[in-house]
Amino acid sequence: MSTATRTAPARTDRPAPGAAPVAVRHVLSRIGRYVFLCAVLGFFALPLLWLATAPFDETPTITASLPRFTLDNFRALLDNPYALSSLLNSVYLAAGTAVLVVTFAALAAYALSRVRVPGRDALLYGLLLLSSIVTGTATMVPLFELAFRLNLIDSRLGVILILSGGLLPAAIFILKDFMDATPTSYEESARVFGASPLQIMRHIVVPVVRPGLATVGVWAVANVWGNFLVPFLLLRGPEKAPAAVIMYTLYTEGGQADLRLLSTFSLLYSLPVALMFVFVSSRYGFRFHGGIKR
Amino acid sequence: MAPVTSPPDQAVKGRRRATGAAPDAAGLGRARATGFLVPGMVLILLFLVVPAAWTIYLGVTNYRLTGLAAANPEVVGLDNYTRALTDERFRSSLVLTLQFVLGSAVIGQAGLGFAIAYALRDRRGPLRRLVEGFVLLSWILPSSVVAFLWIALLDRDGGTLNALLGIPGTAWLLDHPMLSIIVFNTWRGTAFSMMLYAAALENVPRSHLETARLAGAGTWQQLRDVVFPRIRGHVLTNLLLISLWTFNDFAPFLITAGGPEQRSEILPVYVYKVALSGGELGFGAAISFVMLLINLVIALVYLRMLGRRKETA
Amino acid sequence: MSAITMRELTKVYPNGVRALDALDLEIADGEFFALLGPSGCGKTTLLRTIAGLETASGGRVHIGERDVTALPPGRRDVAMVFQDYALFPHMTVQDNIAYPLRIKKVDRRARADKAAETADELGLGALLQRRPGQLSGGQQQRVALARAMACHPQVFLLDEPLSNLDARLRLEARTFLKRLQRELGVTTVFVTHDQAEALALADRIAVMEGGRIRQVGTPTEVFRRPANTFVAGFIGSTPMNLVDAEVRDGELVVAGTRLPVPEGVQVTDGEKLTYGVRPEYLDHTAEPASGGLRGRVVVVENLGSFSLVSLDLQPADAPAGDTPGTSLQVVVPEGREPAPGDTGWVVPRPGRSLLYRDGELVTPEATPAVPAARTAAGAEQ
Amino acid sequence: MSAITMRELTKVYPNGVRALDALDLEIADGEFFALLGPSGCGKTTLLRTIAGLETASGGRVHIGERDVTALPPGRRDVAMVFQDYALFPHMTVQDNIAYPLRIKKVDRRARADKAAETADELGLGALLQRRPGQLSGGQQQRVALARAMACHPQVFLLDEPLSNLDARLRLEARTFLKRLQRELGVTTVFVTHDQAEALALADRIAVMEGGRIRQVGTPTEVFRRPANTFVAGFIGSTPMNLVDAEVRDGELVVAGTRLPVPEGVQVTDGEKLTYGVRPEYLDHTAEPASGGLRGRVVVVENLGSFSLVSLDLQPADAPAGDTPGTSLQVVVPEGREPAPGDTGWVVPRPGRSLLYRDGELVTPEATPAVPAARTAAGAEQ
Amino acid sequence: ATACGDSSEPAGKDAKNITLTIAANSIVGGKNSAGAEWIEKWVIPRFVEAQKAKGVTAKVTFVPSGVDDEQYKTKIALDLRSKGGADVIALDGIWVGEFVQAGYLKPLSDVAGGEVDSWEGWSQIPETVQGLGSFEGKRYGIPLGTDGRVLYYNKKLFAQAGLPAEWQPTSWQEILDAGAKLKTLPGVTPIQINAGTAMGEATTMQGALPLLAGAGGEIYADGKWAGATQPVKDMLDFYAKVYGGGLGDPKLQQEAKGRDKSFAEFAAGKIGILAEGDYFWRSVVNPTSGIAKMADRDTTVGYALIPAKQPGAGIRGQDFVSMSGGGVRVLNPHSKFPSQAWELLSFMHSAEGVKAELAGEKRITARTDVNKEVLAGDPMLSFITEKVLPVTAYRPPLAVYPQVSVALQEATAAAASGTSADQAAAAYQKKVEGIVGGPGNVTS
Ligand SMILES: Nc1ncnc2c1ncn2[C@@H]1O[C@H](COP(=O)(O)OP(=O)(O)OP(=O)(O)O)[C@@H](O)[C@H]1O
Ligand SMILES: Nc1ncnc2c1ncn2[C@@H]1O[C@H](COP(=O)(O)OP(=O)(O)OP(=O)(O)O)[C@@H](O)[C@H]1O
Ligand SMILES: [Mg+2]
Ligand SMILES: [Mg+2]
Repeated sequence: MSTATRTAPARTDRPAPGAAPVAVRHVLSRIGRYVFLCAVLGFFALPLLWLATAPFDETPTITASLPRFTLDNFRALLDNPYALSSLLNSVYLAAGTAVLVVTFAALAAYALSRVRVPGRDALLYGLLLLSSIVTGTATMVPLFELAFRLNLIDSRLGVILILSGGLLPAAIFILKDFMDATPTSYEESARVFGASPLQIMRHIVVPVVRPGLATVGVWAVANVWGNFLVPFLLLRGPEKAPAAVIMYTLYTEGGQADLRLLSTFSLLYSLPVALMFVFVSSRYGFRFHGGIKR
Repeated sequence: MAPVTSPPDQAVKGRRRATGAAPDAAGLGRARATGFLVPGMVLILLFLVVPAAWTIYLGVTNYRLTGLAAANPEVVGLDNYTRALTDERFRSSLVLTLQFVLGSAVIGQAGLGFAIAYALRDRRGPLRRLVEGFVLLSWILPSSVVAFLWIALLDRDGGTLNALLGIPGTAWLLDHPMLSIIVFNTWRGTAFSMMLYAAALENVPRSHLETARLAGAGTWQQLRDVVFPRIRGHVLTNLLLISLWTFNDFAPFLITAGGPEQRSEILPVYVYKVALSGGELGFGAAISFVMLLINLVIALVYLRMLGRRKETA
Repeated sequence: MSAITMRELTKVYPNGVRALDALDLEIADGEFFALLGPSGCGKTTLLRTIAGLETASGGRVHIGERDVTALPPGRRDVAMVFQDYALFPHMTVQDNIAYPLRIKKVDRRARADKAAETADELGLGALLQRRPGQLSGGQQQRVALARAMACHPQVFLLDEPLSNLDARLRLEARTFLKRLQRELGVTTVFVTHDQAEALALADRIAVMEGGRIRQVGTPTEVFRRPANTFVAGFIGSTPMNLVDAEVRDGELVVAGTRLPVPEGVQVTDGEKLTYGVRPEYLDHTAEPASGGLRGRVVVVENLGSFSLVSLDLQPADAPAGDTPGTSLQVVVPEGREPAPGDTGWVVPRPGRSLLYRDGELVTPEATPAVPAARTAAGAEQ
Repeated sequence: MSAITMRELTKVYPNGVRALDALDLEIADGEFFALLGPSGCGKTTLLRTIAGLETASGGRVHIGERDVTALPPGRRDVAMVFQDYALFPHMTVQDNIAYPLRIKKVDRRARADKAAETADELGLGALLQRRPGQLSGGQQQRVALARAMACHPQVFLLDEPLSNLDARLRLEARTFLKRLQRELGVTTVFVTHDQAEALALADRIAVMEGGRIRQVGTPTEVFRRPANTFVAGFIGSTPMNLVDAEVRDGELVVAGTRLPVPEGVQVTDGEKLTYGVRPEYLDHTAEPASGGLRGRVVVVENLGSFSLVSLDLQPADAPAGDTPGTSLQVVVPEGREPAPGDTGWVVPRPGRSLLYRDGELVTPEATPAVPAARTAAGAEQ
Repeated sequence: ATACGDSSEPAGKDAKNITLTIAANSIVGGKNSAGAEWIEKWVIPRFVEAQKAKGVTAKVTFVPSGVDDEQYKTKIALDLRSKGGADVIALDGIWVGEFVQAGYLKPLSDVAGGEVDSWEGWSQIPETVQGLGSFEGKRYGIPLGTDGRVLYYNKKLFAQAGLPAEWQPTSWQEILDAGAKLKTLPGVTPIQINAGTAMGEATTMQGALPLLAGAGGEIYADGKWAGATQPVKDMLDFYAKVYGGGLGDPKLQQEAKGRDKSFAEFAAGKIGILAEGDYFWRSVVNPTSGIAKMADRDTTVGYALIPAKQPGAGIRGQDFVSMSGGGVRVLNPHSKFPSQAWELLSFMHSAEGVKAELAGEKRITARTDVNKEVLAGDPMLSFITEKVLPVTAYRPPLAVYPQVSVALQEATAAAASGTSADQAAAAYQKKVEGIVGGPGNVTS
């Protein structure tokens, strides 16, 4: 082995060559980062401004402005016989769907992650593609007829099942990444102690991937919460209608928005999901894994 | 314990047995695994595959919701498809949709999401929580509410944006309808990309970035040489999902209703108009199926570009 | 507590890797048994096959009287400590320790008591309510042990239990582990790729290579009489010097120097053998010594109270500079270290040299006891 | 190649951890310098501050003549090898090695040539087209070194470069590294928490604790005369025995036994000191010996050609069983090991005992050279 | 509902236990709240009571909705298609034809028997209005009421522009002339005539079709759809003149909420002339309950008939034209209790019922007797009934109409944004041919 001939880099003996500009650049990049983050904050907060002011304004207009403060709008909304109950209906549908989606997706994702199924990625992606058709308008007749044949018209269960079917592929897709990222030594360790697969699932896997379950749960809830078409087509009376459907009724005969009710209802309609998100993210963490492996 | 400069699976002497390597750690066995799969798959089969197949069938009929064709739908073969492909409106709608996907998903959501995740990568504390909170809020709020917020923001006369910028009368939704819904959808969906990339960036070992820095690499070079190759899989997942979702996103309808003059009529809106307003369910179903095929093509393009580069690591 | 017997044990992974190759091994009841070998030799696979985490492709495993080959891991009555400890991150130390009991449906109170008791034994009493993430590496290792102990298994299986600890902690944990196993007396199989760990801890050691066992024996046997050049190169904190030798006129010629053939070895003239001697059993002098090998000092590494000197051998009859590339390592006591570049002579201590024919040991065992008193490490010439 | 000088270097992390505490250190040009210390003592932080990956909270760093405190890492002309090697998995070995040159905008041909040349020097010539995932740990380490060498930095910084290798490879890599540094002569700072590594490799060692330097010296100095009990406990493959001692009638009383006070130490009667002696500098006999400490053998660990014996001391004048809990470790040559449970006597070798007052060494340096020839490890009584 | 009747009970005329369901796109607290209240608080209790008097236990439920018409239509269509849904269903009159074609509806007398034809109400409903619920000469439903379109104008602005306070243009040119004068006022949009697709059906009803009628054209006549006919070109030309000549605000036509905004602007005195239905008077600028209240509505807002292009150039040779629409209530052909459902339906449309439905509000109902009584004091609505309804026209109730309507809207959008009338008409013709199945079904 020989010592390589080496061209010694020109050595400068200035005390700190380029130190000042570098420091400046460093500061500039820091400032740049803050400016960027503030711009992002502004961009994401600005549209929400209206939601924060209009409900408290006596005469809400389309412009977000300092409100002439009043709570009358809330009182007016309370007079609407369906407003509050529709929120409860939404909770019912969202919770039902989320539980179903999270449970079934967790089981399926776990099985897919741990047992080699040939062509599972293709299968998952195929289902994902199909799920995108099913959320489209063109499927409403098949969905309706299906529900009719299964006697699921005017049944919340029907809505929950149909929504779950649509959400499951993506949920499995997301959860599988979480499962893949979980070290198997936890499970093996439990297995040596004699735990059955279901026990392992319950005691180890579920708690370990809880942030993933929480994420998928929130995602499912948000999806159901905003879904109009399926509950509208399948449910009959407004007693069962979720907030997404009732939101559409807050228009006048000619289709004009009643801004007072609409803004107030929008706020009430948004609050549960926002609160749920805050709760879930502080309690279970809210994050993603991901990346298609191999 | 020593602060790990790289995630465990990176270490040469693997500390954690990573994924997939040892399948079936819990001793599921095929039978039980099948049992785990069944409930989900039954639901999917019944409420996803069946209606989807049905829809595909409708695509070859002239079925309508009302009128004579509702009473006696006829199989018309590929007529709907030839009609769609020769339809000027379909084609322009397709072009708009591709613009929409490219602009709001690939550039907007993925780009902004990555930028936010990158800017927040080593930051903890209130600023991060605040930014993430707002970004996520835009993601989970119901679309009907969100649409309203954006109409309020962009309105020509009373819009908050014009009021802030001091340019009343700028008709964003009319003069720049595509831009508006692209920005809107970026706002709406960035959260997903941000979270995915935040997770991805945690997988980029600090030592790799620092090696590049020591070699004198700037931010851009670090991104190109270290970060991107490392998060390729995440980029793929992200692009696949958000492109698919954006391609099928109906929310812009609530803001521009496809207008003015169909200048923001992306395919889901087109399908809505064809199927619901026009009642032509057969034709609408055919377009839906064409959309699925286009999604498939997009997915394959992504997979080709980003996936399948094996690293025997 | 039980013996473990493996017969013709074979494991072929689905990708075709033959990780265990018709392996026979018996581990006695109560023994502290080490599996040693380079990375990828199948140590973990063997351990996992005993535990039942891998199903054997062939052969049988017995624990005590029971043939457990077909039993699932939960019913083999073994406990395993993983290299990463696999402590459940969402459970407290107490719940972690009590987990096996929970699976065995022991009621909550009894579980807590047992966990507290086990934790106390291992000095974890104060940590019961912490989570694994809040523990140091050494503490985590002890929790993993406590969890394994809690259900009184017949067999402990430890997969590199020390390798995640830093150098200093590892020494402490080693002593602790040895003490603990003494007290419990449970049959323990532990995997390591660190020969010093294996020597220090084990009652017996199996050295593996490529899915096969190359030698089984007590630490002393394995250290003093490695059965083949593979084991010879692997065991010892500095590996054994293994040098080509040729038999000429009934004497060994090693790097141009004539050495006597060890007692009891039958050699034929012209035969090529491998001559092995541990650096600890070589003495280094600065003056020419009879029966010594001449070399130039290349590297001197300080090992504390002595140094490891590497020499490139220069045959006495060859001109300097024409080194055929043979080098030797010698342990030199402190204060005696040569400087790099010096020339020195290396003299093997009598009765300590081993001869290998085709890689297998041919030197027969000498008189049972240690050859002579006062023949300690690198102290005498 | 340049010296590195640190003055009052302080690093406080945003979370308030003071990882470096007004640290002064000079590393000479061309020196192979080790930073040693327990986990969390600030070794990595110091290295990273030299590299510029962390900005100092106070103090200055000079490399050669240049004050680099405010320079970004890319302009300090240093190269760093990380513990995980940080090889880019998507690049071939060649591209990895050439990466710093690519950033420096060297053209493609020149880069390839340089990479091939460097790879050849490190024996990686055949691996140029492989990816890191297809290399063994040792090869990966060498690729990382090659990458660091490729752009001829003034300083090499190595953060635990060996700790990811398995025990056997580590030894080889150690020797390789030492040889390489000798040849290149580049100032090298390397971090380890393994004292054996530091002793074997370094020209000088700094032992750190809690962000401060506790001792700087050559391996021999640090090993033989640890400046304080912290270093004493840290250095040595078996840590030094540190026992409470009291001065009575001008003599030391250690666990009930009287020992002479080392030469040149001023003591006052009744004073409490710490008596330190390395296990290597103690001799063990089965028969009572004058000036010996009596104890019961608890654990015997095989260390290859000798064993480490731990004894619980039983003062001669105290009834057996009334052990105050003091224990000693002794290195015993092979063939002389006692069995656990035996009673034995431990005799310190003259001139090797150290006294610490309030944790600081008080024993003055003895006659410069080694006290006497033939005083090697645990061989004599 | 039909699907959930107690099957052990005898179905049919003599049933003692009946369940009936009413569906309408109205909901308490939301869309058309008053209508929903009427059904819940008036119709159902009274009907149940009346049945009780006859010894029948009736359970009547109301299934409200409050969504876009298209969504409501879809839902009802799906219900009827699966032979489910409510017994009495409110529909837009224009849907009747397509529902009949799809086999979702049957003539009332087929469903409920001979009693239908002998209902007293028919005599109170003018033939033209009955047409709303009829298809191919058969009665499928009872109309709820109707409306008419006029030109509203702001008298204050007219005064400022030097135009007469009582204004009745007799040709399109007069409208344009008035617009030209209004244009001199700063910040005032002279004319708002809905155009483009953003306003949807409002463009067709308030703009394209009245103008078409004024030019003497009908969108569907003798089994053929109007293509690029001269009247269509004239209509588009008028749009081009208004929006190309700076008399209208083309941007407003494109905004998703453009119609709401036009209301607000009119109420704020920023629009001179606005074509709208009577709904605008009743519900938009209503000083008490409107969504864009105008306290001085009665003095400031004037209304005039929509003139034909030139006097006598309108359809049927009229001088003035208008368009009308209106809702109907139909019977579900799969009702379990068809005759009771008819009883309920006719009860809802009795004079008493219709009056109760109005609940003090003034609106044009289908029944002449009620109109006479209610509208007596309202000059505007009387104007509609007396002057507008006689000259009005209705849209063709066919399944493809919505698509043709969209094509019309697109044509107006093109004309409003500068495409020449001929070009816009040609493009429209092509589209219509595609929609209705070839040139054979289109006149040009
Ligand atoms: N799940 C698996 N699938 C396929 N091959 C495997 C699997 N696990 C291990 N192997 C292969 O089997 C051989 C033995 O692996 P094993 O893990 O038992 O080695 P080891 O001795 O424990 O090594 P180390 O010291 O690196 O842990 C290796 O060649 C390895 O690549
Ligand atoms: N980025 C950081 N932010 C906050 N504290 C840190 C950070 N990095 C290190 N520390 C803290 O600074 C101290 C010194 O850490 P450092 O990594 O330098 O230790 P080390 O000697 O290298 O330890 P090890 O042997 O475990 O690598 C530790 O207490 C550590 O927790
Ligand atoms: Mg292993
Ligand atoms: Mg460190």
